[in-house]
Amino acid sequence: MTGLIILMAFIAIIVVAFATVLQKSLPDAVILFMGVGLGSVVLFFVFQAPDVALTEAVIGAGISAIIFLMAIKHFKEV
Amino acid sequence: MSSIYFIALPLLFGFTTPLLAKLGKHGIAYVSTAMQTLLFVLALSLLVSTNWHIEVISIAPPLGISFVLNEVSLFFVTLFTFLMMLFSFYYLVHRRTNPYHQESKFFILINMLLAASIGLVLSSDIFNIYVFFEIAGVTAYILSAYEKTAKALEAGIKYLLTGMMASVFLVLAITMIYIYLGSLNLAVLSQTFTTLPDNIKLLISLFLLIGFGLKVEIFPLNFWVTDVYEGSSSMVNALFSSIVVKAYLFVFFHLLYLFMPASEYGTFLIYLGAFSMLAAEIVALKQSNLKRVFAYSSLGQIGFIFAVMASENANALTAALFIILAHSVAKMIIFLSIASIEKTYKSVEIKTLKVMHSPFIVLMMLLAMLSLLGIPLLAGFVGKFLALKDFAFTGQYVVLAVIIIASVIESIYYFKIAGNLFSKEEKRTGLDLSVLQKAVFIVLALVLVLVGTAPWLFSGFIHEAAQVMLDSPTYANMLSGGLK
Amino acid sequence: MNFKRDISTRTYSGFALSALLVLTILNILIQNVPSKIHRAGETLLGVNAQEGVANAVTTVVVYFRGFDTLGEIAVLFIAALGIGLMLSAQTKEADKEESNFILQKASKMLFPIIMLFGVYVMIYGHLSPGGGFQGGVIIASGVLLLLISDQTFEVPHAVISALETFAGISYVFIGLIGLIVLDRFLGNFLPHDISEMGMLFSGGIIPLIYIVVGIKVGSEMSLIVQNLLKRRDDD
Amino acid sequence: MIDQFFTFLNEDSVITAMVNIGSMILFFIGLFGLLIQRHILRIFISVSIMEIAVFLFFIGNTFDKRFTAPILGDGHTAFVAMNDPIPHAMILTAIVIGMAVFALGVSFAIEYFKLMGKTDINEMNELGES
Repeated sequence: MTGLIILMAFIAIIVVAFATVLQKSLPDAVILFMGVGLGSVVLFFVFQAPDVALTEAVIGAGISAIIFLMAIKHFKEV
Repeated sequence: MSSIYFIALPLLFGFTTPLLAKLGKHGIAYVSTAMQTLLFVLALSLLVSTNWHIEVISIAPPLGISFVLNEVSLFFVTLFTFLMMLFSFYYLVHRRTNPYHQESKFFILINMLLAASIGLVLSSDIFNIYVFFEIAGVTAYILSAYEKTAKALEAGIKYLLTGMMASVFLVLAITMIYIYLGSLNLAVLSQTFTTLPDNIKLLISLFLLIGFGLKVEIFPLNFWVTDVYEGSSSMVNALFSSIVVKAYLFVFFHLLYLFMPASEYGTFLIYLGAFSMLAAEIVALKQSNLKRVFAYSSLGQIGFIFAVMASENANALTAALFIILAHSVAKMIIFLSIASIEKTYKSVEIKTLKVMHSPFIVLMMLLAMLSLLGIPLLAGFVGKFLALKDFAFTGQYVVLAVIIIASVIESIYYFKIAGNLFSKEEKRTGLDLSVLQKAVFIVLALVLVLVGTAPWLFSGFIHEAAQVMLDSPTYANMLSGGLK
Repeated sequence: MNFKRDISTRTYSGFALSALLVLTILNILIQNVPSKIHRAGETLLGVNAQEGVANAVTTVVVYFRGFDTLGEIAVLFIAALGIGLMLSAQTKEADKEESNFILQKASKMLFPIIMLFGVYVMIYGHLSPGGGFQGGVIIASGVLLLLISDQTFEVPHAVISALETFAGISYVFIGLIGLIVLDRFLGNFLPHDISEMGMLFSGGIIPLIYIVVGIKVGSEMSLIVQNLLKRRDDD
Repeated sequence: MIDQFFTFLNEDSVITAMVNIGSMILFFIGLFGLLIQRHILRIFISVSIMEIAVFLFFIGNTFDKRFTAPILGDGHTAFVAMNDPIPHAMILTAIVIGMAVFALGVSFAIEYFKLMGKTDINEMNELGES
């Protein structure tokens, strides 16, 4: 079961990450980047690292995406 | 006496600044300078009674973090605290007419920079080195962007982007080290690193080279340096050139000697350094901006130090430590002079020197440039002479030739600058330097002259430091023994 | 046309270059599968019980590798300082557009719950997953919610400044007391009996440090978020 | 057939291989993005992806699926058969540091945009020989 989750999560992350890099619209790219963070949260949880998963959830997927969105607001590109 | 104070006190200063700000307008400046003086006195007092001191944090070495104070780290700690103290004294006067905005933050930043540089030198845990690497990095990005002009911000962004790349590769290297060797302690790693399969070793050293190479400013990875120097203020450049880079250089070669003693990469690194020097000096010829000229000159000198340190024997390393001492002091003089020139004439073009009227600054800059060139009776000569002698003895004639050619090129643009200094054009009003600022310059110049005329005063200690730095088995034994 | 060709050259060469590097790395990695070796962490797990903390990650983060955490707090502190320096020219006037009614009311109700959750995560850091960093960031996200919903809301600057100063100083002082009492920086000088493991008051200085870290992280993050959000373009 | 596939996926060597390949592909995506992007925020995002790849690579390589998380509770009363806590601590530190640096970079970018109105790093050429 562990192996299957790891495989699925990696495939999902890689697809989303490619979409992030190739995305034309910047806000969409940031939202997709949050998706990469959430996928890695799942993986950290499977890897028996709940502390890291919690940190990545609040920081990697949460605050840093918000910081990016705020920056986009300043760049007036919404 | 504990080595932890060298890091804890600046950190504590940074954290307490909001309280100290209540002491009045000058409170922070005086407290900061007093603390740096205290640290320098502390370092001097340790110099008298040098022996190994291992400071344990929480748990004994193979498991936890510890700070190693020996001859070579003490050499760097003394150098850094000395230069930082003089910098602060200089800034005490400079700030009266030309303070940075939100000045208390500037004091926090320079003290954090000092703590991080000392931490890089003292730490014996590779992940802890990464943390100090990041503190020094973040501080340096903010310092380069401090003036918030377009140029300064661009310099900050460029510095930050390269720093981010460096840290990604450094983390990758550290994770691979932990995966394959199961430890982060330098003593353990120095014993087990050679047992790795060859290609893994190559990969890890490549990542470490990319990670540190970006900070050490070595040839293919130094594309960002001159832009950062041009964008940042001259005061900050003095710190970058004489303190931060030296800390990174030490860490890079410390890791190299520990992980791969007498490796086959040594020759490659020597050539890398020598050609780095040559390339930098050639490009420096075409520059018209003083900051850029001396940024390229720094790159050249660092390439030279890199080549000498990569030779990996005690004599060469003694030479390298002498060059580091001479270069740090000389670059401090030069960038502080440029700062005072910039303050008065609002320009850093070489042409500005023609209209400058200040025999004192002319004398100081001339002294520093002659020392960088390696003229006898000045500090630069000792290191350069020893290094060239060592290259000749070990038969590295190509490197010897490259370095001599580079030095000749270096002398050309120094003479160009000197020509501008002595130009007969009409002189405008002179620079006003206070007594304290002049004293700072004179102390720095005295160090140059003293090291140059009486190198035997220092050579005993420096030679010992060089031997200690090369002696990785002793380092490993001391560290794993947890000697107190 | 020329521009397009330029873009595609850049794309292809970037693709080829990064693919080459990564394939080399991958090739080497797959040839050398790491063998089961004894890692330092397993030894640390063994001695972990002596500190009387149920969460071994917490022990490692704030105690065995405590200096990393101090450095990390310093990085966060400097970054917050730098952001404050960069974006300092704030205008105090409120944004003209009001956020909608539901967001305003809901955030007022949610804020205490988020704070409570953050404090819980912070205080139970030595017993369950979580701790100072996570709790601090959760608190900061609660502050962010208030900032978004209520345009007139400002983080009380004096309070935050006092909190971060207090937290920073206490961390270094706890370390220095350890240096004086036990002759090593960050020594665990408070009672940490193994029999108390799993209780709220256990582990000596470890939960204390993590709470201090939480306060520091929470205040720094709130400052960062406020500075980034409240910045208005002057023109 | 499907059961065999599941057991195959659960083998240690296969998990390690998946972690290595997966995280390196992610690293490649980040590096690729870094090389082709020119907008400063997109570059930050690409470097973030690279960092996530490194973290996954590290945690994935040091974990053992037979062991539990290094926390007591749920019937575990001793620190045995647990995963290594040091990687977790290191990654915790690295995540926070990475976030701090990004926030700082974003603030530089905002300030630069306000002064010059540019977000493309190729157009940032105030410095250098003109």
